[in-house]
Amino acid sequence: MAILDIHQVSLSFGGLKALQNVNLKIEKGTTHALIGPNGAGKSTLLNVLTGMLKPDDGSVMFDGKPLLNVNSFDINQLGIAKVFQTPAVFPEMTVLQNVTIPVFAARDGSFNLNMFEGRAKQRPLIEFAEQQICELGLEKHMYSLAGSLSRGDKRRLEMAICLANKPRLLLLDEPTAGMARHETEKTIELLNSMQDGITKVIVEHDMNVVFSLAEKISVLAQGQIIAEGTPDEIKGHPKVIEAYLGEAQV
Amino acid sequence: MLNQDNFWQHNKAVLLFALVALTMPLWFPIMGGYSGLDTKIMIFCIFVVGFDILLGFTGYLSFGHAAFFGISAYVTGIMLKSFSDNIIPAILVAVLAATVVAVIIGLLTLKRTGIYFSILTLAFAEMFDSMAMSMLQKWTGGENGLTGMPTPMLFNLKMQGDTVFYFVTFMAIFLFYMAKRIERSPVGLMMKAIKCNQTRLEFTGINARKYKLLAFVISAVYAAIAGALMVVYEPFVGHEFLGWHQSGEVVIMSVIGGVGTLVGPMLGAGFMLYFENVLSVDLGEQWLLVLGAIFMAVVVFMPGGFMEGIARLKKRYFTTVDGE
Amino acid sequence: MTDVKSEDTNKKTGWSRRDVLKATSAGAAAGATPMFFTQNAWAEEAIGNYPVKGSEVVLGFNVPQTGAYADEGADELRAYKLAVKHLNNGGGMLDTLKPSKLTGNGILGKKVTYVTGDTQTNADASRTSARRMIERDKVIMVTGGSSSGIAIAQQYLCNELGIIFMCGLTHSNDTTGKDKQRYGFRHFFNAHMTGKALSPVLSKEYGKDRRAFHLTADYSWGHTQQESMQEFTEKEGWSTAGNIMTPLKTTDFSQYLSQVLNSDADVLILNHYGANMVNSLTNAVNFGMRDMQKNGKNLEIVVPLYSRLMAKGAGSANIDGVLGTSGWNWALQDEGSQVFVKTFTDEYGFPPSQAAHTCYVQTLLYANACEMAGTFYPPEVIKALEDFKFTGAGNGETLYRGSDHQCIKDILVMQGKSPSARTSEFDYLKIVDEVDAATVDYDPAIFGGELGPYIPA
Amino acid sequence: MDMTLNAFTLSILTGLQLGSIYVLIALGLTLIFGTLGVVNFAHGALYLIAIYLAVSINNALGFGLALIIVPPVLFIIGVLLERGLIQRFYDRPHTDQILVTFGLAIVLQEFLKWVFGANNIPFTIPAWGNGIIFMHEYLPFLEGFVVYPKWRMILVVVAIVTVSAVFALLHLTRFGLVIRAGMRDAEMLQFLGVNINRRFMVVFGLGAMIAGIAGVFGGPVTQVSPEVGMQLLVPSFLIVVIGGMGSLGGAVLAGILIGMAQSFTAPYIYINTIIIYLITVIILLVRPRGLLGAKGVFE
Repeated sequence: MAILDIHQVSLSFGGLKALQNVNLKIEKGTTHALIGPNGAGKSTLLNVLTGMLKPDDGSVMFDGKPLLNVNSFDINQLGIAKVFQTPAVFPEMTVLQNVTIPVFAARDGSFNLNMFEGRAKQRPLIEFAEQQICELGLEKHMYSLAGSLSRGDKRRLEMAICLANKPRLLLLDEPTAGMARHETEKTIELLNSMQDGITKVIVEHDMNVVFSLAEKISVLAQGQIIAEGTPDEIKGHPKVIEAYLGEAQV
Repeated sequence: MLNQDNFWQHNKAVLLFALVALTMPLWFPIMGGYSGLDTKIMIFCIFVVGFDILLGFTGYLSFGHAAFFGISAYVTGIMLKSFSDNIIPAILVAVLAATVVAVIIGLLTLKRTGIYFSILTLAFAEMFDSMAMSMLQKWTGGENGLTGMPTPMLFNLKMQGDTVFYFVTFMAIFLFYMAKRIERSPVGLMMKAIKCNQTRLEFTGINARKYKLLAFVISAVYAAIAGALMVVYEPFVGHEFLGWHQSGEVVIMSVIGGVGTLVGPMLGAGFMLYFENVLSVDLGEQWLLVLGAIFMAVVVFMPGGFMEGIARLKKRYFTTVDGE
Repeated sequence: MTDVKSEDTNKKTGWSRRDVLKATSAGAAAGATPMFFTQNAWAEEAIGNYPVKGSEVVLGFNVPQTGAYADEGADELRAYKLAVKHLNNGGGMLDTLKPSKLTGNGILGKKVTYVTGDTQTNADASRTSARRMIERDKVIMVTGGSSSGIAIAQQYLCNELGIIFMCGLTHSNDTTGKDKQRYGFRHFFNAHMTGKALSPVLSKEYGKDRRAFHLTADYSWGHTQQESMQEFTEKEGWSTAGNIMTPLKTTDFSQYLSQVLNSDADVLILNHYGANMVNSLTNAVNFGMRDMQKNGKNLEIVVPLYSRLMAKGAGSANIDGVLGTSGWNWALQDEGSQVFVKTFTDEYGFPPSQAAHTCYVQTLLYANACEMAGTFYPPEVIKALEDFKFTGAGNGETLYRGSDHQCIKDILVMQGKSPSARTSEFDYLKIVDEVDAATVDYDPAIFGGELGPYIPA
Repeated sequence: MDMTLNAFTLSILTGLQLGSIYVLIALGLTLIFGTLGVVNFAHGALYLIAIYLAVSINNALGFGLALIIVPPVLFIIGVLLERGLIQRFYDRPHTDQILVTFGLAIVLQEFLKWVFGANNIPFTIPAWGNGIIFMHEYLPFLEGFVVYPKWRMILVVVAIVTVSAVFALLHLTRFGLVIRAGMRDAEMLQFLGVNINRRFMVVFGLGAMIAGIAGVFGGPVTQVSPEVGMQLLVPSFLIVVIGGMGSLGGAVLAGILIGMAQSFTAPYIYINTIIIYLITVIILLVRPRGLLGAKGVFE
């Protein structure tokens, strides 16, 4: 069944139609890639899913619950996490603190007045965060400041933050953008090795990444879904070629 | 790291502060201080520790915290004058009043960030100052200040001299301890995360706005307690309590001491008040010029304030011991 | 003399040594009230920093050293230092003040020393500074201040702590009116006396059929000054066209002056002091108000309270012919003024201001009161000051009124000199009239307030 | 309101004139603030230097020389300050910038007080600018007698000329283009390899120079005393922010708006004292980035 159901979503900025009647169903447990030329509306769509933008029209349902007019943090609490194009971490905090935050968020919800909670009570949660960090291979940076990590490690850390509160849907906005070859490979490996059951929506330019990760691909162009299918189906799709070539000519 | 969960480690700073503060009447006079100034320093320690919860943790620079300090002081004064000379109801009502104002101002101003937030808080505080000076003169005494309160009483205890010093100092120690508790609680972590990356925090399922408001209100409560204690210490309220110079002074105390360290701003408060009231006398008419130059020197040479200076000294004298 | 109330010592659970002492002394005082008339009866009892230990007695001079009144503060400090010199070595008004028990050998045989502080023209800062003097430097008396809010703030503090406060320059009715304190004394005159002294001169100079517009600094002094001026000019037959309160922080008064231009007033009264007055007067001159005719008469500007520094700040071209009042001026020819001007000028090279004069006289009066009382014990010193009548201090026969601690003395009506009439760089104002004490006297009851007990609570 | 046409005209003129001073001071501040990202609490002190220089030269050597000397000297002071001090603070938090510039402001203010005394120094207006203008001779719709000080009208003209000159510089020159781009996004320019460093120095000098011009013409209006700098600091910051960070047009608009508001509320003390703050609060609550502020600048 579809965990995410985007229905007839439209959004325009002034005169520019960024999204036009977008319909998209993401199946539970799959890795679904969103591709398309620049300005096709991929990031806009992700922003709609995370509550950053409000569409003019249409509906988005996540696991049977509406996502529109819901705050970003509530969306996250529902089980949707987002990996940003530039790794978004808490640079002046230690790696452990970075990961502790989502662990608290999972336990306490979006706001909790536990102002005086001592370390003793926090210990199991901190231990869980440490475990997460180890799982992503960042244990030797446990007490380093996140801002001092390499880009690849920051990406890993961001992933750890996203996974720590056990999301059901992970949105990835060009997770390998600006990465060196070996870092990209590591990231693919990381994504592939992730625990089963997490649905992933990935926006990506790098076709190697897309084809090595995605089970299903949707193609966006000029705010519309122009094609959808398995990687093999998309590879030779005439509309897709047209859309990309069209861009190249501009 | 987790083995640090023992009492001593956690409360080292608090215990040290308690020791320094409680013995102040013994050592402060040696360096030219006097009773009265020590009380005032303790009151401002409360103010700046609270302020650091906002500025140091969340990174929001308020230029209007004098509003909460001043409103609370006025309410305390009016309560002492017209209700009862017992300080307990006066402080409670004053802090409550300031808290209500803080919630309203916080809700309005925290929608803005950066300099816009600072200027909004400044505008609110200046508005209160102007109102106290003009519209509300009948109640605030305007330029002359609010005077004519009875000697504040803690039930049967006269709040004068050493009594008021120890009362204020115990409050300061308690409130510093509370601030430390907040710092290592999940709430403290969230507040610090706001300063680092608010967007990431929101996408990690945290309602940043509520935590910001919480930080704002907590810092306002600290400011309000300090304001109320000012009146307990000296039954007088000057309109200066509300002015931007007062807000600015707290910002300077924090920065000069070291933002975000809780202890640093207290050092800053102690230094500023000591300089202004003791060293200034020896420097004569040009004391303010020297103070201005010190501000500049500290920011230029010690970007993290006194706390960085201390850290550097520690590094120089202690790393050789356990280094390598 | 039964102001001293008995206190229930049982109720006291305070920790401080001073509290306990105070309580016992208060109890003792209650039992032995009649003995108050005997000098030195209270030698053992501590109030404030009494008893004075050692061979020196310390006075606290708290003046503005930073902020807008810093120059005035500097002049006050010069006067204080001169007063200390004269108290220790003789000279100055010690020779003219009558009656006087001053010997030129300190106060009560103790050498006079002093500490200084900066009020910053900030009530809170002035109190903190005064506190330092009292608690650390053990001063027996605090004096100074260059504005009413500051004076009142310090007066309350000193009253609480049992230290006599001799006000410096403060002109608000409140200082010795609703905010008067047993431990506070003012030698300077006040807004009410200004109104009384100035209004007859105004009606004589400008006629009885005048319409006045007031611009008033929006604080206590401004309000009392405006009320007094309105009251007394209306008694002279003038009418009041309007009054606008101007915020204390105003630097540019054009928006208020526009309102004046737009009214039918032919006199502008500027109830401003310090920088406010300099700015509003200069602005008014810029608006051509000195050369303007209204209702067929020349538009006139009045500045109720004048000081030389303000006159200098506004510039003599702007104050030429403008009337106002002063407490004292160095051009006065009486013996006391002459000797003060001479010693001051010898010391510093230029003549003193009225702020310097009042501060100097206050210091001497305090010292003299101690000598007369034969003790530093504040209640006795206060009693010596109360209803003390003296001459030879520059304002004719003067009464330190016991009921409100206000000096009743002659007041000067001054007029700005034109640039060409000036004889030196300190010569800005000429004396138009010396209004005698009897004319400006008033019933202290009109302002209310309570002096409170001789022994602080 | 029963306001006569005369009264209305006077209030408009006064509003314009009050606004002009604000605009002249805020203009330099918003340039520095908007372009360099430095919260410059010392801007009031720059104005203070300007008025003291101006009054000294004016009263000794005449106004013409003050006009020729003061702005360039302020430019040099600005450049020296930027090189010696401010440039170390571009990447530091706002709190540090505030502390260092506030410290600088205190040092400058106290130094000037030391040299010139705390008392006001009268600024003699040159003969050609002294006196009043009979507005009713120029504006026929006025009834009877309406006058306004000539100097204040000159001040309005100076403000208009200065604002126009700055606008021309920013919109018609390549230098201006870079600066404007920098005001929107300084990082982008660094990225494009534009040598911003030297331009920043010039901008700071320029901001100081505008304070110099403001000082020469504003001195006789704001008066010359050490407190003036701090007194103007808060209003000029409010104006810059109300106008919107990094927007010169916004600063001009806000300056005039505040001037008008103060002028028209003059008879009503309760509103008059808080009007500037009230406007700030309302504008910032309704328009998050001020009147004409750009997104992402100083947020």
